[in-house]
Amino acid sequence: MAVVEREKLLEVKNLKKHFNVGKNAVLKAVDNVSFDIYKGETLGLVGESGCGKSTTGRTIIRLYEATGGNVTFEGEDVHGKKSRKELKSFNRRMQMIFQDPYASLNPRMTIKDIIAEGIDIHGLAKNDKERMERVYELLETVGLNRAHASRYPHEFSGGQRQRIGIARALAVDPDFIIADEPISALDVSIQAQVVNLMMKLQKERGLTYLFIAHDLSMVKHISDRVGVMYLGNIVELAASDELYEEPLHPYTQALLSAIPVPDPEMERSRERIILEGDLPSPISPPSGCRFRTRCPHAMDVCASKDPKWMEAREGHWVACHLYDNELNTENKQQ
Amino acid sequence: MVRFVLKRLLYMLITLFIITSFTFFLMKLLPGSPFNNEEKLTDQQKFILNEKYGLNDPVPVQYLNYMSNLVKGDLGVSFQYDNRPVSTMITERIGPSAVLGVEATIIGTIIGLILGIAAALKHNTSIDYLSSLFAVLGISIPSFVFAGVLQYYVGVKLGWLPVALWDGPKYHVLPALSLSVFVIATVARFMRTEMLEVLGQDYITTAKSKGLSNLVVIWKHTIRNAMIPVVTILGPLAINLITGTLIIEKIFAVPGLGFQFVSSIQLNDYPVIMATTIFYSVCFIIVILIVDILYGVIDPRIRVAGGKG
Amino acid sequence: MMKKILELNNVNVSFHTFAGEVKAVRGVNLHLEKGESLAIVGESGSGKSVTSKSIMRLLPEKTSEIKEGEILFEGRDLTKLSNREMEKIRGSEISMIFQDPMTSLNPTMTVGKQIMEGLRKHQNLSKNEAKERAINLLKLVGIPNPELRINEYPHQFSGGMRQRVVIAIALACNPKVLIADEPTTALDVTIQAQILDLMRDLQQKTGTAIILITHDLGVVANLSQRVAVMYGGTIVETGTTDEVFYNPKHPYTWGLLSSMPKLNSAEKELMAIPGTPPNLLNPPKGCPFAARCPYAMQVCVDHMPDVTDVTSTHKTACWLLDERAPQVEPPEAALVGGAR
Amino acid sequence: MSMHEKQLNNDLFQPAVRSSDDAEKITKESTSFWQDARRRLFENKGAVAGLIIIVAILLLAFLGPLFSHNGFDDQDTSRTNLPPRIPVLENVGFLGLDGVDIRGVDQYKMKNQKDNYYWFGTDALGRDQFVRVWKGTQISLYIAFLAAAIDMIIGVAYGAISGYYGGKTDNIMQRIIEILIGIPNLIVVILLILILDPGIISITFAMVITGWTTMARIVRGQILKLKNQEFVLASLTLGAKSSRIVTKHMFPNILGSIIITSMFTIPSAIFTEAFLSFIGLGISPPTASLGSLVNEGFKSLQIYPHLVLYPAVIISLIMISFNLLGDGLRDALDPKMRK
Amino acid sequence: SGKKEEKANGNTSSNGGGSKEKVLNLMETSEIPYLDNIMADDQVSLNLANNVYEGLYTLNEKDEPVLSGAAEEPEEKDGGKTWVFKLRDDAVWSNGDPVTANDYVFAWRKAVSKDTATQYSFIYQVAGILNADKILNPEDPMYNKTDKLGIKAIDEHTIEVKFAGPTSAKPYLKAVLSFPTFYPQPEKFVKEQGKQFALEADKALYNGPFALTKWEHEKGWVLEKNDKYWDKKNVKVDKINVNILKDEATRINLFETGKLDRTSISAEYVDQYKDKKDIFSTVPESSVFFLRMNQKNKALANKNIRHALDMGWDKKQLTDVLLNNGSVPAYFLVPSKFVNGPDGADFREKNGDLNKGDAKQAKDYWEKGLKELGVKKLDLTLLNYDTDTAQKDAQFIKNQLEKNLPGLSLKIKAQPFKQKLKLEENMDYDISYAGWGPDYPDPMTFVDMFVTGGSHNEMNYSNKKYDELVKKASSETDLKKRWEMMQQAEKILIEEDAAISPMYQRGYAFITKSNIKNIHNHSFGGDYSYKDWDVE
Ligand SMILES: Nc1ncnc2c1ncn2[C@@H]1O[C@H](COP(=O)(O)OP(=O)(O)OP(=O)(O)O)[C@@H](O)[C@H]1O
Ligand SMILES: Nc1ncnc2c1ncn2[C@@H]1O[C@H](COP(=O)(O)OP(=O)(O)OP(=O)(O)O)[C@@H](O)[C@H]1O
Ligand SMILES: [Mg+2]
Ligand SMILES: [Mg+2]
Repeated sequence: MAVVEREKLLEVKNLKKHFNVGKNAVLKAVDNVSFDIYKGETLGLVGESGCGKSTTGRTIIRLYEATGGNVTFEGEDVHGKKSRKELKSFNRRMQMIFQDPYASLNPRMTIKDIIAEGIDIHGLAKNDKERMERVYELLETVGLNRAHASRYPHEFSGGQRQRIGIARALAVDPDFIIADEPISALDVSIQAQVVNLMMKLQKERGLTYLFIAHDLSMVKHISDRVGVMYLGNIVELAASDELYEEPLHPYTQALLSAIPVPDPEMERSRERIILEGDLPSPISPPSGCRFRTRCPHAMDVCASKDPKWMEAREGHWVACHLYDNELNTENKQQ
Repeated sequence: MVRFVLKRLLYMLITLFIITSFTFFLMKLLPGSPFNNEEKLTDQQKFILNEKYGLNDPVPVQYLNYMSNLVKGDLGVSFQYDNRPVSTMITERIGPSAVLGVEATIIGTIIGLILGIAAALKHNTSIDYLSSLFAVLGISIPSFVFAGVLQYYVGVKLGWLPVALWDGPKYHVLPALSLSVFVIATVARFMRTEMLEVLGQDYITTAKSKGLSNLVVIWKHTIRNAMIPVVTILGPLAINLITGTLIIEKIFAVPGLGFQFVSSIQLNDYPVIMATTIFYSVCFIIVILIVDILYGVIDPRIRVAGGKG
Repeated sequence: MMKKILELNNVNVSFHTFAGEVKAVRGVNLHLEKGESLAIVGESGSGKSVTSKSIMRLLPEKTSEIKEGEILFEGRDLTKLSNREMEKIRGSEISMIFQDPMTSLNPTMTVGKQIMEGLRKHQNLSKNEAKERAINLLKLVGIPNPELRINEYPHQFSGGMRQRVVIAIALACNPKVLIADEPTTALDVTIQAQILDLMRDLQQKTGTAIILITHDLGVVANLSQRVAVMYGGTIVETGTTDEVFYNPKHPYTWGLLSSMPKLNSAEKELMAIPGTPPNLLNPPKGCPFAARCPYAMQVCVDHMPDVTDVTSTHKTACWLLDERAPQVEPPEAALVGGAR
Repeated sequence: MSMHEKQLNNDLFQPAVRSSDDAEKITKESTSFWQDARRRLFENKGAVAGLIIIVAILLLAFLGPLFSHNGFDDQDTSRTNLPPRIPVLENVGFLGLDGVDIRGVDQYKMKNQKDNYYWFGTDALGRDQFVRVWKGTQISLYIAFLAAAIDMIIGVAYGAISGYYGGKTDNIMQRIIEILIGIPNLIVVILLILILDPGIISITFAMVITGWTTMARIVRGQILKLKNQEFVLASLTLGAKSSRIVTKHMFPNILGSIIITSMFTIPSAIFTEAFLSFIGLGISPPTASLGSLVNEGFKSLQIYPHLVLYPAVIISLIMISFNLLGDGLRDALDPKMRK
Repeated sequence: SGKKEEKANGNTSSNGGGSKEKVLNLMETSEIPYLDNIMADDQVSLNLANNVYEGLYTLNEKDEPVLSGAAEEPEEKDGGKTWVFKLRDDAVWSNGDPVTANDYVFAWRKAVSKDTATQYSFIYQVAGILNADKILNPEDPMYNKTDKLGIKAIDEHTIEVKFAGPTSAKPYLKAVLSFPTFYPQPEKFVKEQGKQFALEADKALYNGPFALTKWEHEKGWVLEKNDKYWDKKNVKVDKINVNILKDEATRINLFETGKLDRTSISAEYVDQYKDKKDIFSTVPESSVFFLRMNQKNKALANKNIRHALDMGWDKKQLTDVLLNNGSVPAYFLVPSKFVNGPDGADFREKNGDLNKGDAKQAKDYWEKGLKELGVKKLDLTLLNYDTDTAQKDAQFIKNQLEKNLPGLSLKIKAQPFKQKLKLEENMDYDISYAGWGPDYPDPMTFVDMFVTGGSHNEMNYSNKKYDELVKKASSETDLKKRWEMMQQAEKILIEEDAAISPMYQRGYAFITKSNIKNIHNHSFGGDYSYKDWDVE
């Protein structure tokens, strides 16, 4: 896949989101994250629980006000002061799919009202008939049928609910969808339903996805490029094949080796990098490189200096002192 | 923890200040003067009396005086009872009320816990239904009805226990029992819910999977954990006891604070009304504080988190 | 031949609910051999946990019932034991680990006490001996500073640590069988790797037989020697791990295998299993998978398929294996080996 | 190997025909949350009993007085303190509905009232207690519902504002509540009643002024929880305005909690009123509430037990049934119990 | 508790041989407000003072003043304007100190001091003690100059009392001097105790037949026979236990279980006990209850309307059915069997029942009144006490009046005692349920209430003739004339003007253990003299 000459849809620069938790404690959920998303692609975002994936997604779509940095959508700054109208049109173009199929649908609303919410807010239907037509169409798009329109969320299975969530997002015809772990709460056999649907829709509608997950195999499957997050930072970003074949960052390497593969033979022969310890608290993260406390290759410099976010190879970004040429040459000179 | 307590103490002071001021101005709004035999007083005499109690000063001055005296621990003197210092009146009365309250709480909590535990363990059996019925009845029937019935049947008809008065342990039984009915009912209800909740927790399954006997699982894992939230209702229960004592003390002629409070209301004895209100509020706030602290002490999750923070 | 330590014969478990009888487990046959590791996979609600809890007799007493069948542990039928006898087995002979480490420890009891409880009950150790042993156990499961941490409360431990504590509790009395019900589902991949590593290690050291319940086929491939695939309260396929992964015979197994993306394959379309699992309140008369099976035949709808021995260790319950059925090839995506 | 292998027809081994929709079909009838809740509520025997009793008491409160030709304040000193007497039932000895008082005197005979029946007896002024009890029930219920309604309005508004706006607003509003909670309600109620003109409105006002904090806290908690629910976030990303979020998403989801909380406010208001009456601060006569009737009757508990019995039983019934209904509603509406 | 009872039993037996300890178990509904006799202003305190202290006179069972602290009747000087009393020299305080003339001087001066501010200081004006009115008037130059009060110690056992006017115009004077505000106080002890004086049982000295030996606030107190009392041989009861019991059912229950010897009972219980002659009794009282009709209200300023309201309800039913406790219907202001006139006849004998009309008469008055007012309907409010009995009474009256006087609607407004008084004082009411008890044994205590501008005329009533009569009567030394003037005034007040509507003269129903003898009560001052009571 040619990385050059693609149109940027979304540009995230030095995005920061800090939460105030209790007295004088700041939780840096997302700290200085930068990446671009190109039109029509799927960017995967992986990382362990609590590393800031959801916060990143939610800050981009302005569910949270960013603490710092900016987000440009088609060259337009979407953060900062905006009129209500501008925000509304932005809302139409960017949508989100949520993780919990049980919590993401209002239990007191019928499916048709849930799906039609976007239509109602943006006045996309002239009359009730048109509204219902669109609802039926959307239901069919996600593989459900008309009969479901007047039912309530609790009558559906997890997979069906997740598809309803997708239909809701599609109702306003967005260009860009942030999918926050849309499948992690689903059963394996059901996950495929949702993933296939998402991929089908992308093909048909030219959608762009930011796909957040902690399941690396699924992320790899669906994404063109993958970013790996650790404790509020992106540590590596590359095309998915490249990332899986040649991970640079020690964390990515460990993460990849930790995924169990459904192949007994392979499992028996695989060398695993087992990381020591747990994720440190994001309230008092380690100095320097945040991964250094668990990194098998940690050096002295890792504790004192933040690693630079750099393009180690073409289209392959990493933040690790191991690949900092300047530093390495420095080291050699010594 | 220290910080938590300090913060709470600050709130307590604010609350007290508000209650005191509120009560003070309410008292000023009360029609009527506190003097006996007012029918027969001449204007001159009223003026003299008012002068004596400082009631001729402008209200703000009275307020400032009251507040500054309060800070010094001086609650003024009773209008009714010949200049008797209000503070001694209150301290004298606390005894029986406190004893009664503590007895009712203890009896109520113990019986309530037993009922609640039994109901939860025998969930959906007749024991459960009986205990739940009792709990609902206990919450639903006013305590003075219990008191009246107990006094008449146990005291007069059966003659087992003294009808009223406050002359020794025997005399405590009926009032404490009447007062504890509500406690029993509330604790039983709460305990039952909590027990059921805890029984459904994963760690109970873990405990069982260790091979612990049912009894041990219930005793060591279930009851303890179910009791932690029960502590939170002790605060509201304590308040309820206050209201209970207002009536129960009257019926059983217990010389307590509630008894005195009701009479001071009937006699417009402002200093006593105010002091009792303030005293009740202090107790109330302290009980809440203690419950909160207790909660932290018995629940390690809060204890440690508080300790760190 | 290895010795069967645990054997489930035609076990049926039902729940009595307001809506009616939920037949959660229907005619399950399983066995576990000494020191081996058996995985049970299957989708949510297929009856994995119920099966394992019925071995431990941990199902709710009032609402559930083992309707039929026997559960033989070293030849003794567990379903017939008195509560007291069962208590002696639980925790000492057979122990269990649960899915959620966050909730499976008593929040108001120190970790040490929780470990010591089982020890003191089953092995009559004194307090100090039990403490000594608890510290050793914590050391064994890789918790640093066990002497200090033994006095801490569960909330002071991270998720991974707690799961280690749970494992320590389960292993305290050197059980012959360890049932692990989705021990890593709630954990992150890197932590999952630690735990799986630990379990494999421990199994080698102690020789405990493990029943591992999971719906992650990767975990199965990693840890177990044999697999049983459950669907709708029945076991649809069992065999050694290799047999089931490389020569799956049941369409549900195929679906399961092909719906997982493989890190090393370039396949873009996943094979999804359409529809939803059967309602066990009113289970289908025939094959439970028939409604979602792309190869379903009329016979599947009304008749429970027989168990066919593919090999001596590999058994499948599917009409496709009947000689009268049309020959069907598993889909490309299901062939794990094919991609190798 | 198995029996039926032979019995099975070869035809059965043809691929089954199925429509593609089958897999997504939902066989169960469609039910909304409220229908579901209703079903669950009606499955709960206690709650149903509670509901029936409440309805019955409500009906009797309004229709009861019509059964008697006496007004609630019709006095007649020739028929004071009659014990209850009910036709037909008067012949069933142990019920004590035969007009004979506890001293064994047939008061109806003694007071020349042979032809009259007072179902609940009469009081010291010769008023028909049956009418008075139901009128009193009306008043008590009125106070209770009024208190619950005002409580609901203030509490919901306060809690909603505090929870929805969050941040500093929430902080300040919570501090205020924290302080208010430190004030013993009943004492304040007593003090207020002292300065207000006694009457229904004053009593209600006094009860409400301190009572709303529970509701406010519950609503705030719910709103805080809902605010971060994914369906609310979804609505936000669709560009919904606050008004929509509140009316469509928040309100329907906290309605259950509000109802449940009110179910417990009502009995506690009745209780408080009864308590106030008992210490002489309640409704002023000739209007009567259940509490004031109990209070009046309590004095002659030993001589004319009927005067206290009926109102006390009705108070207890109301309390019990609201508690049962409240418990039932909690089970029916609490999402925790939902699958 | 077992222990206590045992002890009590033990006492009886050890005392025994000859006489058994005589114990009374009584009750009060409230705590003792004042143990200081000068401060005493309520029934409980006054009653207590009457039994633990002693003044110059006490009342005997016929309510006649008899010598007690005074050794003999006073020697009159200045044409009766000065009395010299010889005190008994065997009277001592409970600490053994003699009761001296100085104790009287000290106590009386204390009583009129502004610092004491006792509510009963006005009784010194009633008695006409020299300068009392000036000392008590803040506007007077003599204000608070207590040493100017007309009392002087001649020697240790003689006092000289000076009066402002002729004592012969005050036939009730000696009875007034039996009032506790005139009792002596031991100066040295009082000063020693300072603020603590009389706050506890051991913070006071007793010179009466009983001594307060135990006082547990809000619970009760114990009176024991005073060993130092000069007349102790005539005190029969050894010990009186008094408990505070506010709840009637509790009292009855205690009575039934033998823990209480005597209690008043309300109407409900009267039915229960009235046939048990040996324990049931009713005791008449000298308090009269009446409806004030505020003439600031236009309608009530109409005499016919007032007459109608007075006659429009059945007073007998109220006393017989509702009160049911020995109260009698009142058609008068001055109660019956209160005091006898110079001719020895009861005040009522001459004046009899006034305005004893019936409902028909009332209706006639009513219609006439309405016509005069030019209205068809009247809305009035009845201000009431908030006690249960008063509430019941008011409801009864309301019901009757509304039935008998078409077009009347009467609202009841119940207020706690003090609030009610305040509203009355501000004349912020239409009709009010009021009562009056005598301060001294003379009709004047009732009659002078309603003079124009009088402090108890809180209803804007004014009648020149009435004012004149009352004024004249107060200084009239011809007792017969004086008596007649008062009777005439009462007639004007009620028969002519219907200024008030008398309701009933209060009585109390009691149940008393049958072995208690010699109970009698006083119509003013302390209710009882336990000295005379006996237990068989
Ligand atoms: N509203 C909030 N207030 C305070 N802290 C928050 C808030 N939301 C998230 N956090 C914290 O920010 C950090 C990152 O959270 P986030 O939800 O983005 O993680 P995540 O990568 O999505 O994790 P998961 O895989 O569990 O969804 C966590 O430590 C979390 O506790
Ligand atoms: N206590 C119970 N009462 C009623 N039905 C139950 C109960 N426990 C389990 N079931 C039912 O039994 C069936 C099997 O449940 P089980 O927990 O064994 O599934 P599972 O395979 O472990 O699924 P998961 O992967 O979600 O843990 C389900 O349909 C479930 O609804
Ligand atoms: Mg997330
Ligand atoms: Mg399970």
